[in-house]
Amino acid sequence: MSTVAQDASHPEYLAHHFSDIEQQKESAKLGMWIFLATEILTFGGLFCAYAVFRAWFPEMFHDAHKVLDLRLGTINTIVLIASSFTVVYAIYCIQRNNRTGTVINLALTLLFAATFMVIKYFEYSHKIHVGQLPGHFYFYDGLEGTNPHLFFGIYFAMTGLHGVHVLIGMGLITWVMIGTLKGRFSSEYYVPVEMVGLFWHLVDMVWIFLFPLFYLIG
Amino acid sequence: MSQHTHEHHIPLWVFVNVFLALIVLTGITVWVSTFDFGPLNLVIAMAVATVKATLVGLFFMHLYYDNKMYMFVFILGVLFVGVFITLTMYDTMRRGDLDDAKAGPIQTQAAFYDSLDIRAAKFGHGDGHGTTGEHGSTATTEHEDTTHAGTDAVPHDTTIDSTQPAGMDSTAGHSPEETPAEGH
Amino acid sequence: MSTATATFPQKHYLNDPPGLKSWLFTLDHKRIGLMYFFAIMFFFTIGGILAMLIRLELLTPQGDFFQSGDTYNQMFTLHGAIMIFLFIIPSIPAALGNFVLPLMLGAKDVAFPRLNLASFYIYVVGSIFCIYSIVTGAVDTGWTFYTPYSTSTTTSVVSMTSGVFVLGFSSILTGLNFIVTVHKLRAPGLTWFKLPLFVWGLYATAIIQILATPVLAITLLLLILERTLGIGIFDPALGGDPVLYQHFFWFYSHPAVYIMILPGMGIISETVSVFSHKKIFGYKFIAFSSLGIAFVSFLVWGHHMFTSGQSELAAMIFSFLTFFVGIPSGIKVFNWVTTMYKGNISLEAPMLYTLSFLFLFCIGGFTGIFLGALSVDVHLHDTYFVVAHFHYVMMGGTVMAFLAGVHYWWPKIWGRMYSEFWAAIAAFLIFVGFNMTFFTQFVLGSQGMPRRYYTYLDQYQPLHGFSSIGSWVLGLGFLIMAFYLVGSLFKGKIAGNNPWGALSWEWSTTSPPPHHNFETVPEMTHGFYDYDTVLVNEHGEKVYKEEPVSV
Amino acid sequence: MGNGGSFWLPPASSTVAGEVDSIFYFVYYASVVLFILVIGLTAFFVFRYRRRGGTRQFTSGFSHSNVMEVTWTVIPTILVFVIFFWGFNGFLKMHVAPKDALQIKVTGQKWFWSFDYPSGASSVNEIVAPVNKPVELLMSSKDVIHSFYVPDFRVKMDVLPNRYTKAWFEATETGEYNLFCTEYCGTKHSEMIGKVKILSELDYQKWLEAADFDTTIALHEMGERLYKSKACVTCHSIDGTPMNGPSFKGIWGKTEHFADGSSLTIDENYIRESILNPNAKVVAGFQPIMPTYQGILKDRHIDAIIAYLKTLK
Repeated sequence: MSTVAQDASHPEYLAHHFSDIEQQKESAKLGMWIFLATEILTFGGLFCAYAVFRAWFPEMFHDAHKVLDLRLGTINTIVLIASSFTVVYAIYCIQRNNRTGTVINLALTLLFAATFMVIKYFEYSHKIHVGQLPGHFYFYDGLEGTNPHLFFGIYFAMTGLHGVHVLIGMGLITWVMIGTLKGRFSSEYYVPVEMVGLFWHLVDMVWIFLFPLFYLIG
Repeated sequence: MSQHTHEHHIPLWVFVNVFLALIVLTGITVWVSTFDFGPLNLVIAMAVATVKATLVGLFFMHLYYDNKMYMFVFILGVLFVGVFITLTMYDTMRRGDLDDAKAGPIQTQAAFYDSLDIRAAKFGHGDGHGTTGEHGSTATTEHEDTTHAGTDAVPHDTTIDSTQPAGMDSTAGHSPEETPAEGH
Repeated sequence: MSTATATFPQKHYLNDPPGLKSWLFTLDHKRIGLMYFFAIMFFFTIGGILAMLIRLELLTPQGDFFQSGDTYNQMFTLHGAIMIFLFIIPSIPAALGNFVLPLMLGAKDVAFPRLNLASFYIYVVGSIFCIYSIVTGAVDTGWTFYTPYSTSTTTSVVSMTSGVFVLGFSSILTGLNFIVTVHKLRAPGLTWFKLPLFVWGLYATAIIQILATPVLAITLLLLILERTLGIGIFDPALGGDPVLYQHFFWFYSHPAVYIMILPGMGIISETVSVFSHKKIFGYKFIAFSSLGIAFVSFLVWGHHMFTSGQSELAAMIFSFLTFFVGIPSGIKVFNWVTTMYKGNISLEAPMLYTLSFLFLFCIGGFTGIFLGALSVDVHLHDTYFVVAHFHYVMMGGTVMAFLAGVHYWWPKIWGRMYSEFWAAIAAFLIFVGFNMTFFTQFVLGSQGMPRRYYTYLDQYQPLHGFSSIGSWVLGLGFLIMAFYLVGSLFKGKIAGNNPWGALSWEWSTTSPPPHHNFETVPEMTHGFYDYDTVLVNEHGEKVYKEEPVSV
Repeated sequence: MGNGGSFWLPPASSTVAGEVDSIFYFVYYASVVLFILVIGLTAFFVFRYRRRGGTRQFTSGFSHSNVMEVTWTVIPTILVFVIFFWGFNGFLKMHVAPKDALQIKVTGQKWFWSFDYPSGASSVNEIVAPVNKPVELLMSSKDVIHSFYVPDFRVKMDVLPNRYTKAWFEATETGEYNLFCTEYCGTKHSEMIGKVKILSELDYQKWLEAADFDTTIALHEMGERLYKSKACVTCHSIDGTPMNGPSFKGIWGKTEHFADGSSLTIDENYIRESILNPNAKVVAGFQPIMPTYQGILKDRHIDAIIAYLKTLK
């Protein structure tokens, strides 16, 4: 697109094949939402595995969920909700050209995300330590129901995939934060900030379901 | 309402209220989970989670204000997950309907549990266990095992039946051993 | 049909900008489409050679050509996996669709050109994984990777599934790009119900790509976890359920069948109208039946599992829903045939493949009815009847449509014409060879010959032998095609903008098109199928029956 | 039915085959009629409306007709509904075995079939059943998925590991029929072919008596059959070749060294323990992978195997 001569009606951030910024923005948004739909389906596969095995082994799921730490799960839920709020606040600020506010809020989001991952780290390392693990790796001897390793298989698959998304989200937030610091975004153009925000909310939304399914009702 | 220009004017108090609502709902769902409503546990938890997700979608993700096409795309995604789960469970939950032989696995417990200390640990404790009956019934549904000497299923079932599973650590309370800080 | 006055443009997308680097980093949808085209043709050739080897082995009942059953098993697995994941799924959307879609919409490019290039390179990375798995002891699981076989075999399942996993993202990104392009980049005046039907086909395909492919990704991820960590969800020895794997796999792979066929149907909707020189019959019914197929295709995956041990109730529901997929396909066929009524039909190469498509796809569709009927499927499942059925749909359907599309847009892509004479001969050989190869397999299957057999009982020898001979005729047809298509690039007649007298927008720009597709944004002066009021004469000029009505 | 088969279908030799064939031919003839209609019209149009003289003409604007659309939507819909209900009906019959069915246990394994009869008899790769009597198959697999398929009976059902599936048939004619594995299962998938031998009721009883080696044959012969039918043969050769497990050739009275360093002379007690608790003493150089036969082999079976092993010098 560098081959296209830029005139006044064609600002730097407008790609050559779009006729105006509104069209570009709507395209990006629609593309993002479609991407989010694919994310829903990706997690959907795992939710299906969860549903099938929970229906097959309700007692085992019930017993196994008790070894998860409800306290840490709740803290993580609140942390993620807070991070979602700061992302919204960041977009609210950039819409009003308040770059400082945006950067502060994005930094807070990063902080919350990091908190989430640190807590996840403690949860994981404890489970690895006591053997609440998937498949053959399972050696925990505090559960006697049918095949509790399946619960932990699904637990690790779902929270693991979610964790990977949190890490990707953190990378993206860092990227838009740097972009904001460099002054690339303004109330005129903040599509990337908004897109990253949407992604982050989806990650939050997935956790909103993972939390009760694993920590509350098993 | 669906004018895209309007999103610039969503006041902050909307987001603050949504945030507070989410926190409150989290509190409610955690509090409710301390009671046992039987099968309703799942319904309640999922209902609260759905309300929370809807709030996030409508307000944090601007679906309420934006082009309704986005909401359509989003709902389409959720709908197909629903189709996937529903039709799959039509199979997995109904395998025994016509012919009970197809209902479940021959050997319920994975073989590698034999080499674990779980059973041994069970013998070490003596007190009763609330879910004994459930496990008993799991074992007896495998009636095919006794009539058709198919595999080495017998050792497991006899273990489950004879030992009256008892005194697992998990029965003492809700996740007493789950204190990660100790481990590190 | 090209005109005496046709000229070859000086500057066009092939040479502007020049240089290898400008190709490798191009954001031009036409170049990306062309790169896809070469990549998929490479894998089509490999897959085709594997198929010929398989047929050679099956010439006699004993195992004689391959050293062991293992080699044979790897051959048919690779044939399936390469043809499906590396050829047929990207074939029409990513190669032809990429080239044509923005031209048809009067757009300068797809909505996300960078993403488009990325999806091509993701495809390349995925194909490298697949090639790596071939080099390191090819997989022998069948392209379906059924557990627990795939979790217990010693072959390189992980690298192949990783490859397919990566390829999935390429497919998702292409679908995403197309949907946004169709929604946001249509030229002014081009409303939804004026869109060319190929665009509708691609749009419906894209919906499946974005909604089904993620489930394949998670399925393969779980399979990889199963193999590496043994998480046990699909492993019966660990309390898991192999039938659940089949649900996961077919939730993607059945809709994927429609990822393959829907764009093909789109091409046929174009060619049947252009070469009958008649307004397409039942436009809205064809358009909506594409969406209908896309939607229903998500509800029928269980018909691959009628004998798998799934519950009879589920089998009933899946069988019932399966028949609903047949109806919209039938609607399309009837509309295409009626389009030819009172037309002005010319039998150039694209039309020959279109007619082949109609013939073969009908057989493929009708035999699908056999397989949808529960009790008949019990007899036919996993026999050569199924093999014949899906080759009639995939090859007789999609590949014929793909070839129709390639011959139809070839002059647009390269600016030159191929030899109609050789094209007709090749089309004839392919049609005859295909029927010889695969029609016999219907009989084999209904007589009980199971699929994926390295050796077989003597009683099936005559039919297998005939089928193998057919494969040589088929191969010869493709060989001839390769020669005249390559030859056309050097000695072909200059095509001119609109050799077929078609009315959609890709024919209003030069052949090959310029870098930015159009010198001026095209205007909606007539419908794309209005052969009753608009005619392109021998000089490439538009003649109107009445004064044009501006829209 | 009960003939030599036709161009399309093999002989119909079970009670359900007739109905399957009826639907098959119903769909077949309906398809042929519709196919001829569609392709005939296409050919006619191509011929009748072909372009003459190479110049394009304006053509008719006839491009929609709701009557036609409805017609070719509704008629096929009715047709496929009929086919669906008919097919489902047959499917149900295939899945619900009559109450008085004779039950035979089928085990699929790489790459052979084994069958256990109610009397205690067993056979490998050849299932024997009486004619005109429903036979119910209770099937499971020892490794990967297989599929039990008898084309002449129109019976097919996957055989899954760690789960039972059922199928049934009632043969209408005596004779031998092919039995295929139709779910891809690896190297010798195409050699996993067995026979179905349908005998008259009288012959079947005779066969059972002969096969019921618990009472009628010498102990070591019974052991040999068990060696084959209980899958010992897959891991233990009798010609001295080590496979997954040590060969049985000359095993009796030999001194074996075990993985834990100890050694022992092979006797009745060791063999008994190895069958019931295989991993207690594993011969050095082999993996502890043998499954236990606890609950599968009766005492008399074990004695028979011991007697057989004694003969393998």
